[in-house]
Amino acid sequence: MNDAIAQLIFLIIKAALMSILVVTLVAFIIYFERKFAGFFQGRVGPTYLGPAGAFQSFGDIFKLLSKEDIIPAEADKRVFKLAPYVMFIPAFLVMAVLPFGPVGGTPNLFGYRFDYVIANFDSGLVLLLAMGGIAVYGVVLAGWSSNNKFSLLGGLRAGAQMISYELAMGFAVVGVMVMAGSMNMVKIVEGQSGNFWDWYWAPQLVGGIIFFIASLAELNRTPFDLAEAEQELVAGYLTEYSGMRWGLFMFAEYVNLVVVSGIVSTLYFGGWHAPFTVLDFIPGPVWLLIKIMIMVFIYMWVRWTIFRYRYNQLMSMGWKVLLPLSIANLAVTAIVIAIVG
Amino acid sequence: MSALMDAITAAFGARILETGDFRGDLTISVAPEAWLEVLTFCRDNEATKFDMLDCLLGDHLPERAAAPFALVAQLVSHTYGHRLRVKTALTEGQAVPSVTSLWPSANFDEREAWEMYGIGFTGHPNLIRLLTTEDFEGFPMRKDFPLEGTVGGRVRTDLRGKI
Amino acid sequence: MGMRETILGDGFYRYDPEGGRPRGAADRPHLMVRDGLLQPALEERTASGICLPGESLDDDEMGGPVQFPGGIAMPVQIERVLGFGRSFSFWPLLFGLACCAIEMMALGGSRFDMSRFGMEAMRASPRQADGMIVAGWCSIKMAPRVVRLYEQIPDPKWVLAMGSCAISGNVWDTYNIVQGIDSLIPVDVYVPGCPPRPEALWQGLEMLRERVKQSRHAYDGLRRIPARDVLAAQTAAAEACAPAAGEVKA
Amino acid sequence: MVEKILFIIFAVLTVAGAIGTITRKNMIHGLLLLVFTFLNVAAIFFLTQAYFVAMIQILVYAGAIMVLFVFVLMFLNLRSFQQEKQTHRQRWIALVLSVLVLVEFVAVLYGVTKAKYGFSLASVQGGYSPDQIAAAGGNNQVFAKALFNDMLLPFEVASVVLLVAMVGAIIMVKKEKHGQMATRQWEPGAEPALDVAEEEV
Repeated sequence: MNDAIAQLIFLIIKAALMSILVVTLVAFIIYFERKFAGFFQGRVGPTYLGPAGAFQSFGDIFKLLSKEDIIPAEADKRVFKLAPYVMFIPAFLVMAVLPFGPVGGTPNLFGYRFDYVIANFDSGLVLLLAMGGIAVYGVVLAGWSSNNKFSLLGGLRAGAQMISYELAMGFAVVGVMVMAGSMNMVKIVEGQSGNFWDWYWAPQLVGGIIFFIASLAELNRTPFDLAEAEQELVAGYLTEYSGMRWGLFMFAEYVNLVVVSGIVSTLYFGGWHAPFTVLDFIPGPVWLLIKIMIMVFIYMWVRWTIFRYRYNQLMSMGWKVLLPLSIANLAVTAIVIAIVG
Repeated sequence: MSALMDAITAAFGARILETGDFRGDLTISVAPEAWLEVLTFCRDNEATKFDMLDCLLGDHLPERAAAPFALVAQLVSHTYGHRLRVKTALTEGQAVPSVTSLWPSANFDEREAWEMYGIGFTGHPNLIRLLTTEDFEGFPMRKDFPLEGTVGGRVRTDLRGKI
Repeated sequence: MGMRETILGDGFYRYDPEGGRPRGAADRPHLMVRDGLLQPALEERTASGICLPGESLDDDEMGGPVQFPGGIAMPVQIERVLGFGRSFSFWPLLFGLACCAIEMMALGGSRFDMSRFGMEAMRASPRQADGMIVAGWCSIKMAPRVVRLYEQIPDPKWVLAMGSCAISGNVWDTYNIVQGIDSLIPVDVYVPGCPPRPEALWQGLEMLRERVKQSRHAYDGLRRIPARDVLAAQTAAAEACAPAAGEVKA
Repeated sequence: MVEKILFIIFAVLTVAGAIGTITRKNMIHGLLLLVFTFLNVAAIFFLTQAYFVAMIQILVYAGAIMVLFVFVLMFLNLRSFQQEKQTHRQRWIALVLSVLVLVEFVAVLYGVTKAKYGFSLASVQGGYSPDQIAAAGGNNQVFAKALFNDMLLPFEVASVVLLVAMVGAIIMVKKEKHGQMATRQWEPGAEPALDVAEEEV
């Protein structure tokens, strides 16, 4: 068997494993979200379906699968059906560039080289931003095609919010690019080798915080979930979606949560590196998974702690605070790198 | 009496039919013809300066055969912090001028008074039913309205496209 | 009261949900939660001829097995699994009409916590809800909205009438209140009380979960909304005799 | 071999998407097909290992610009557009012009290829081989050097033109807004005319 065929087989295995892992993870993350919501509000959360309510998501999936599928008569049916998938697929695509272990080097598996990344190419980091740009379509088209005023307003809100915060997010990411000298995710992780104080969170603290806030807006999560503000917009762009189509949106939201947590861990928290070099005997994927779960927890913590912003506050924060701050962060980073080398 | 009452009685004299002071709650009664004039004075005069209409409500007193309906306006002044109740007595079918031009908040109050008691308001911009259905018949807060039974209106389920 | 009867005849009457069978909450004690008391033991109920929802009721009363579009019945095992899943994920519509809604909120809060059975996800959009808790009195002006919201919920759906007002209009037999929400939409479970305590609502939701598990609906064998039937009867009557009979005057 | 098959697939999809874009009566459908076309173009860039260009194609064209188009279209009444006649007298001029543009493309490509490689059209990609790119430090480095060293002047000119357009747009918006500055048309006590009230809302 030559190396090309072996790599192809590895690729298929990696892609399949990654998808299964993310889907399973998401099912439990939804359960965690409900459980954490309970804890933060002094309740207990789901307890009865499965041990400590752990299979709560599967009950929801059964229910959503058996619900009636309503497509409004006045809706644009094709676009209405397309929108959930437009939301769903980009979320998965970003997983392809996420390195979850060492890449390159000597053969390490059955005499072949097993890279712990699905697609290792330059400008992998731009893929994150590009897929964020595509995901806007899912939201905007869902809002438009429902032919409902609340949906339309919700879609517009979400779309405008995602586009605005993508700018700040992009500039924040460029700081990491400048530090690593590359847009390749693998090289970014390799640039952070060492103990946890060598990771990029320390030099890119401002950029990291901007990225975190912007990613909250990208994910349409509280405190930036104005798109589905129940008081004003019923359920925003999801108003007319029922059953599993709505479930797909929900699912895509949580896949995005996992992916963005993975990106934050990779860009600012050393990816698959252990916090101390002495702990390197524990494999990289374990560390990445731990970091992803910690980031997911922080996202949930923010969601159930901070209340919703008003729309003008959201926009002025994005354009007047985060964007100038991210540009300043980029300028300072570039100057320091140019001087220090 | 307070300076407030002095100012009003000085301006209107005998046209104030009755004044009352129950533990500091000042009340004046006027004729329906003087209704708009008195309220305009209350809003604009330097000594009264009632910049807010707290509420405006109707009442039905069937034992008062000559004028069974009453209209009551509660005024508040944010400048002086004082309050005043202005009353008028009306007969069946008698209309008074609307005070929406003085306080826009009177709009809903007058609609409700019309809907519940049948008190008319001339010059009201939008005198339609507020709380009951559009095709409701009768004035439900009148004392002769039946207490029991679904009378006056019915459930409309043929409102597809309207709600 | 003669007047009242004419009015009831004029399009606002109690509908007959099960074709001559017992109607209303009082005649369906097996669907009723006793306020603040525990339910009578199962033996008592079977002895008194009352059965649990889902137990030995006549087949013609219920809708029978769920059918696929081609007329093929869904295997009962699949239905069981689906029902089990559904019963742990009953999402009510975020919809309160009056003071009972406060008790409903208390049930969602930390003391009673309906999220233990996965019910905390109250959806604001009827498209994503599984049922309604009609919490409080429903005015005649609100009634069309309630019917519309009910219609917008995708099948399968369940309705719980909470509080005396939603069940019968309570003491307000007046010009403005719908005398029982079951004259508009089919109701699965009645929870009396003014307002019911959260425990009572909780027991009502437990009974509802039982019905969800067994895929029984109040609209089984009905499949049409009573309010719409009333409307159809009205239009038919109006067409039959052109001059409108019995105008209601106050 | 695989690359050629994939190229043919993506090229066919690109052309199909482009044809769909100009034939759809529903403008949102046309716009979505245009996005689809852009994604396929990005896929073709990907096949030629121009990863950065592919990403920028998605990010800028499919992501940013088209979303603005969708935003604008969502505010329009599409029904009235669908009833409009979609083709008119200019179509013949358009046809002639597109044939001319096609001829120009072919001529330029043919000239460039001929000047550089003789008559063989097969090696148009030219310039760098994958080995050379790897030696130069990767795709992005080569791209950045070309952009900021060899092509610096055109790049900066393009930036200035975009900046001018942006400033112009801002000035135009500001002027319009100044012209119709809303003034209060009724006194707080007075009853507002119905049209004024609606305007303020």
